[in-house]
Amino acid sequence: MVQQIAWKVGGQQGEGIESTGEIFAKTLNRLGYHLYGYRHFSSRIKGGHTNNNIRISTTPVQAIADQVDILVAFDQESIDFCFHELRPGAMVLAESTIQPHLPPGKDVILCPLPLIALATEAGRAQMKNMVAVGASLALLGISSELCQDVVREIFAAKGDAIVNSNLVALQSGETALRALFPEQHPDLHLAPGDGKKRLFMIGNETTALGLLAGGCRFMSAYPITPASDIMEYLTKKLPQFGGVMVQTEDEIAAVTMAIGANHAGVRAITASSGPGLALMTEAIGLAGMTETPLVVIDVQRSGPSTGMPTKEEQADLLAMLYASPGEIPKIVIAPDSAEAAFYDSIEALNLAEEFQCPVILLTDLQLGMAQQTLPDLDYQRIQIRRGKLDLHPQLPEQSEPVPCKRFLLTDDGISPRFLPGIKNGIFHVTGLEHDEIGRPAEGSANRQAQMEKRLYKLASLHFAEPVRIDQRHATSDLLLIGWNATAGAINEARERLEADNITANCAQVRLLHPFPTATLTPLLAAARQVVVIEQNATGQLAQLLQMNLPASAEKIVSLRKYDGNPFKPGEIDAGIREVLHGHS
Amino acid sequence: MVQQIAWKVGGQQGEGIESTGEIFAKTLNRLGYHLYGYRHFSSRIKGGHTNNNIRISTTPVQAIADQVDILVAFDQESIDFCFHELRPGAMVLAESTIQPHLPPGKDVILCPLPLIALATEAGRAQMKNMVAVGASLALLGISSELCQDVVREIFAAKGDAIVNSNLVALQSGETALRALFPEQHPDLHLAPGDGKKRLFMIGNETTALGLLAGGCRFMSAYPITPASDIMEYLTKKLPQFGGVMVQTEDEIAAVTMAIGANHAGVRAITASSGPGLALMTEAIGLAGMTETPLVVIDVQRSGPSTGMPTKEEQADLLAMLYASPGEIPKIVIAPDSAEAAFYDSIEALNLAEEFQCPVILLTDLQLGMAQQTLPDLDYQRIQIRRGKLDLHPQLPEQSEPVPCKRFLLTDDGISPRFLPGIKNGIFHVTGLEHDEIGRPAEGSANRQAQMEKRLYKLASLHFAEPVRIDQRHATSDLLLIGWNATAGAINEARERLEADNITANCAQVRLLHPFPTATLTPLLAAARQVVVIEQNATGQLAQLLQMNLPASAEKIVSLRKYDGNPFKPGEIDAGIREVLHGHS
Amino acid sequence: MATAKDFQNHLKPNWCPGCGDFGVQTAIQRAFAASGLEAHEFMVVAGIGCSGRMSGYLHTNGFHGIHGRALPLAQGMKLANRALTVVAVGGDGDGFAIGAGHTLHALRRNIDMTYIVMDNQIYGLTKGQASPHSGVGFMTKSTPYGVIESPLSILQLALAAGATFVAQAFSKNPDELVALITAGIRHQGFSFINVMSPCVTYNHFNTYAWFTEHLVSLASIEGYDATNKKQALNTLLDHHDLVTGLIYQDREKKSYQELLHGYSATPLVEADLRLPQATFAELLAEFG
Amino acid sequence: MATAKDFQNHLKPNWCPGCGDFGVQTAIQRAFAASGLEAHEFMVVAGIGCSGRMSGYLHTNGFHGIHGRALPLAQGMKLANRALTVVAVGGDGDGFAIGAGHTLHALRRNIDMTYIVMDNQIYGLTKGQASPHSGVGFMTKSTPYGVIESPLSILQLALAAGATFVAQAFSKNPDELVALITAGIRHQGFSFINVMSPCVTYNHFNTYAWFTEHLVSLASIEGYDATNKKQALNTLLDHHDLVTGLIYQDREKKSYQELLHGYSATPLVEADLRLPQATFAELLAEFG
Ligand SMILES: Cc1ncc(C[n+]2csc(CCOP(=O)(O)OP(=O)(O)O)c2C)c(N)n1
Ligand SMILES: Cc1ncc(C[n+]2csc(CCOP(=O)(O)OP(=O)(O)O)c2C)c(N)n1
Ligand code: SF4
Ligand code: SF4
Ligand SMILES: [Mg+2]
Ligand SMILES: [Mg+2]
Repeated sequence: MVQQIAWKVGGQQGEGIESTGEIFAKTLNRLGYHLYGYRHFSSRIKGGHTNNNIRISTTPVQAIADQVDILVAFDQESIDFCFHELRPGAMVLAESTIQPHLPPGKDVILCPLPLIALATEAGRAQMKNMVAVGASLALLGISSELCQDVVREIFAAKGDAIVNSNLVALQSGETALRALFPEQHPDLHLAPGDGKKRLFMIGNETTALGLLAGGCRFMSAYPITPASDIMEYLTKKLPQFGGVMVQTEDEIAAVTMAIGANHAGVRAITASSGPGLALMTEAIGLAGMTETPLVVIDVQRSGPSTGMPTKEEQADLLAMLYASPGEIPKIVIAPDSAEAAFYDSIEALNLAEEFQCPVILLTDLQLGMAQQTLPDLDYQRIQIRRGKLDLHPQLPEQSEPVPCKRFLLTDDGISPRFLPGIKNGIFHVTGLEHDEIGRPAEGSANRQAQMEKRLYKLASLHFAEPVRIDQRHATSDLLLIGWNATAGAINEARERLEADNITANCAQVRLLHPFPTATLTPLLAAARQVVVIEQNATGQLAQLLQMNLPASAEKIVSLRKYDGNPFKPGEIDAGIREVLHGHS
Repeated sequence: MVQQIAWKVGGQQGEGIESTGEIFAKTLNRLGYHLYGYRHFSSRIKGGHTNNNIRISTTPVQAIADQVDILVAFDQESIDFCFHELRPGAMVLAESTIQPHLPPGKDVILCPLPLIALATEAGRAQMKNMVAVGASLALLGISSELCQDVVREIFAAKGDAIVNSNLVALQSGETALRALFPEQHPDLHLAPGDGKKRLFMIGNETTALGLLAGGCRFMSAYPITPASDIMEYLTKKLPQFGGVMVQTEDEIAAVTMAIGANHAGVRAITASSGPGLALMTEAIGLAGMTETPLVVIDVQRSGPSTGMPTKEEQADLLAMLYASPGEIPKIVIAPDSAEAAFYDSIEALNLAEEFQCPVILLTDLQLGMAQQTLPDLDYQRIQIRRGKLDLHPQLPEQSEPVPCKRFLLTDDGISPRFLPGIKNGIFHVTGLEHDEIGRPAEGSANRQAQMEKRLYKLASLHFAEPVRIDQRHATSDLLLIGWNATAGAINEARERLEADNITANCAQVRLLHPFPTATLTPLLAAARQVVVIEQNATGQLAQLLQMNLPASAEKIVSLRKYDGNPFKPGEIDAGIREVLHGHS
Repeated sequence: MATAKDFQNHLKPNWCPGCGDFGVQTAIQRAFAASGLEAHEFMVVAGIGCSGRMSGYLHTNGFHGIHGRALPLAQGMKLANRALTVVAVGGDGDGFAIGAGHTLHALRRNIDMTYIVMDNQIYGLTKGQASPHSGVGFMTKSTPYGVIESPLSILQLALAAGATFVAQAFSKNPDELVALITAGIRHQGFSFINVMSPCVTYNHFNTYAWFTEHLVSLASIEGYDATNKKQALNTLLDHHDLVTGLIYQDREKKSYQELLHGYSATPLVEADLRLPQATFAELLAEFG
Repeated sequence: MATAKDFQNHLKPNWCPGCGDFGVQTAIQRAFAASGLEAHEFMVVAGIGCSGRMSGYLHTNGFHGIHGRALPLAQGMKLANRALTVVAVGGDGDGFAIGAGHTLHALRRNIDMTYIVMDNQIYGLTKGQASPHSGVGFMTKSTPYGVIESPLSILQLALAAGATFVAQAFSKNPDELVALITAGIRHQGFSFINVMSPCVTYNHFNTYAWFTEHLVSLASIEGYDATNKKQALNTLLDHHDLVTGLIYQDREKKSYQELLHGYSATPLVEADLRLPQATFAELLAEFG
């Protein structure tokens, strides 16, 4: 009996790898396992190797495993491509007609199975995925009977005939495996799940759902991997709430349309990835200058330039902080999990209105696209806070044709706001420097006052958990710092270090601007060595830490990965041990 | 007798303020004075107050003066607008028909003069500027006779009649002043110039000329203040050398066209200001990824957003360093004077080709637009270095249809380069991650190798004077650090501090990426206090210094100005003294 | 009811004396008054250029954005609040150079709003460079040897982009301009009005006199039928676009708002932002 | 002389089996061969999209840029080296959505080069969202309730922008396509060829069968005169743009290069970069 298993299915894009993984995962979810799935894509639409890596566990997991226990291979390429990841003793369930063979050098068990033949027998060759699921479950020691309800549910809409043939296919996979490879593999037998079915989502979905729950009613966007999911979810759902998703001609139109909608008073967003965000740079400056609320989501992918669009990276951080013509107030939030992305999306919408400025919600491809089980999303935690927006203001008569003071200087730098279109509430805004009534103004004193108003208004920002701190020790050998999707892998690495009596605290930075220096200072002070773990080549968070916490600068070591693949726990563990050796 | 004078002329935009300043300056230049002129614009085309502030000195000057000695006012608004800058005892030469009057509170001498009447008498009312010049020269103790040659030269093309009437106008100004205000003002009498006529240029001109001298033969650009001068100079001059300036539909087209031209093998550039640079962000990433040489000039202006287009600011620094979707090699150079802009432009073109990457030449409005006398630009210092570009390569036959290795991995990360269009030299590039032959490639090892190749190739960069150091003391009370146009003002402030026995070294940072940490480290170490002087609100260079020199972080104090007006020496002096008091 | 005066704000525009934009300003004020709406019901979204300063010289709500982006800003505002009467304004550089893509797509999207271009065939604010509508041979700061690209035919482009209301006017003929803006505001869809608005400082070719000489009123063309697209196109070709009046109107095609699935009939800004708990549960139930 | 084979590089394209882009690929190879030039004399500049991968599947020089910017990249290359034969390729999203402004301006600029659009009326690479050329009602990932904007008329836009060579072809009719590309390359100016190139994976409406049924060859229209712009426009209106063949060519208008003042007759890449000292002195003498 084991507590977790890493299962992978590989084949050609377009031949059902996605659905194989989905049925497998749905089944296991209903049995109460925690799941974490990550896909590998080829840069083509049909054909090319793809695989889906699903980790199954009796406890929550948020990282891909170091090694694969079971590989389902529909072609030889999948075996060759994934072989290096297989653990010694792993099982390879391969379609037998491809005459599968194993590369040399590792003790792995090959089980050729007539997946296609069995599927054809059951009704349709495409059901080979169902056969593979049946065989895989058998390996895990899970009887295919437990899955029948899932199959019924999934195919219910397609009629009884389809349901039944799928049930037959499922069963035949189990039967064939047991018949051809009767040997028991206790190292693959999964301890039972808790029977609780959980949400199974990708971070892009939790983000999109958070936006909807947070009152977003307008989105304008231009398609781009890996952010399109957000647009595709909201374009379906917004009309249900009277809202609109506009696919624009480009990202500049997307962001400026969202600024327009926000200015008029709707919670409006746009979402893209690095190349699109680059194009939005100028307009984000406009939102900052006109003090217009705006939420922009950046689902980071591998750059530079078009780079590797379906690969993981965290390399937009400094660009998101500093890109703008001139200096504006800007909030940058980086959720540290798919679950957090839900709540942070809502908070982003709130902060944008409270502080009347752009908010960048920075996620990454792994967080956005990894499919995972989640604890329930809590309706009670959904808040709508609109700050100084007065929807029904009592306005004195506007007897002179002078605009209202949209940029009134106040103690906290935030001006009262009401929406355009209200009697006696005529006002004007401009991207030029302006006075309190929003007219272009270049006088020195006014300029300074407006500039300070804008930049210092974030001083009153209170962000609930700017750093997700997991502090086990008052002082420790190590402080491991990361951001976005690396939380899971860092945490697993930390357990391995602790197992070797290396004490380590963890901190995932979630608020990147304004930088949570005060929160971080004691943490860094309490560690002998600080390792900053990032999916980029220049150590961007490490640079930021160095800038903001110079007193701890010498302790900071940067651990980076930039090949497009997410960190595995073992890689972090090994990297840190190297650091420790280098310094001891 | 004095060694320097600050003279200013003010009036309505479009009524000849520019030409008044020009004739005055040209004259003084021919007499061998050093000049530094800075204009104030209104945000309108015709009308609105404008003024031209010209400092005249027997030694080089590179800052506007703290106070004005002589104001020529064509309207009352100019008196009111400039009054606060006048030094006690200053002279105001004002058009008498406007019935000029002085605001209370300062001891200033008002000299109403019938400028228009005298000009009309001499032939044309517009020649009031010539009358004003004659009167101004008289105040300086310079006989108008000395200027007659200049007037002849300037108007030669317009014929004798025009020359003569201007001479009459000039003379009448002198005569009128002496007649109406016979009192002598030794505090305005200028010591004689050295008789050497110097170049009189703005930084945008030295930049454009540097580009031309550095072999730039293609420019694509979109108009924007304060960068348009560069485009307007090159559009005139390039055809003389077979070259082309294309005015594009926007900045994205401008930068991508320049990338295309560079890829084909011409030295090509674009120039803009903050909003335009923001739009170029994505394309600069492409140049980085495809290892295409590219020079982009950013003449900074006041932001954020459209901001104050005719005002000074230095707020694009961090954006220029970090804006790009993903991580690329990039060189950022900030000339510290109009003279330096000439040589740095040439060097930018060289480095772009040597390192096959984008180079940002970062200047600011003050540097770009201030008109000043310059030492001769040295033809001998013009170098053309094209790095690993082989214009006449001997290529083996391309017998297989496989592209050449444009991205060959080499020790220094720089690949041999030849131009497209050569027999046996077919090659391919892409903004996707790619292998040595420029084909899309996502393998982990290749990705890492190409990423490291690109990022680490700048390790071999040698930049002649990354920091302009003026180190008078081995250790000092102060190290004053600035960048771009502030050099002159910082230097004057330093002299005042030294006069009070406060020892100060100066350093103007000229290479901003890769950051010259090694050069700066001993400098900062040797100072008790480091003051970083910048024209922005967030202290961007100070942040960079903190990031890169954490050991000196606690000494760093930031002195900022962000009202759109250039620092005056007195403001820096006062600011530093405040810092010293705050810390002593 | 509001009069043209109610849209004045007594600011002295920073335009050069004689600039064509003055005529557009007063025409907008008159047309706004003629529309029967009050000042606070309008939203004027302006580009960057001399023309872009317009939003500051009208007593209505105004948004002076960034160069070339007036249209997407304006479309966002209209979709957010369908009760606002949204009018975008800008220059020929703003709309046909840097903003050309947005202009085409706004025309085809057909959101119910009005777009007025002050076309002076030059870049005014940046002091005289060529615009996409500058004539061949025109010497400007950026073309010291003369423009060598043919000017874009703005009006034909609009028709090809699927425009439902295309008009052209002359800033010196205010009555026609007022009528066209009023009709544009009334039009149920995107109305585009190109106004020849001379730049007296930097364009000494396309002057008031030049336009007076060359512009032909469509009213003078017998049997001109503005609902006939083919006739519109052929007429533009015949007259090298130098016509004024309503060139084309499609009264049949529905606006974007009317076609939008599920779009709120009341202004979206008034929508309740909270999801009912049951709805939230339904949304969650889709993931499992 | 080079044959079509000499432009092949034996890479297996990553397009779906049956994708229209295969037909365009072989047509380009044949047309390049027909032009009489050698492989190294071409420069293919590609956008981003399924179509954008084209540059990698031809044995010529290639530049695979960023989304929507193939045209400015290509124009820069051509002006830098007039000896290169420059061909830009891309998708309908690349050229008419994000790149729409560049397309219009490239058409009017009329630099001597060729632009081939693989028009599948969908975003292929991003897995099936609507493009500016998608038909009304088309359900895509981004338009689950159907497209509600009218498709841009690409061909009419090109004419309005001042195009000097406009053609349309069908990827399944390679002979006509080869002839048009060959003519486009020969044309002294900017040639634009829109190729209906079906996406078999995401566009199940505009299929091979649909095009075969709807496309009309201009050759079949009696007396069609491709030098007559008016006739071209009217024919497009009559046939809702569903024609193939050479739609319009202006053989008179000079290309940008020919009109450029002072432009080097030899490739600019060969220019001497050093200024003679005397020239430098003259340049300096202007400042004083
Ligand atoms: C992104 C960006 N690029 C360039 C500019 C500079 N700029 C301001 S207005 C303008 C063009 C003005 O021409 P037009 O749009 O025709 O307006 P006009 O002044 O003629 O009314 C330009 C290029 C800018 N503000 N922002
Ligand atoms: C700036 C930017 N925005 C978005 C994308 C994502 N993207 C890649 S290709 C593409 C559109 C593909 O459609 P099309 O141009 O029609 O080409 P096709 O794939 O259909 O051949 C998009 C939106 C990108 N790469 N860069
Ligand atoms: S420059 Fe031209 S467009 Fe601008 S205000 Fe003056 S006349 Fe009008
Ligand atoms: S998705 Fe469509 S356009 Fe892309 S390769 Fe497949 S068939 Fe061709
Ligand atoms: Mg204009
Ligand atoms: Mg397409």
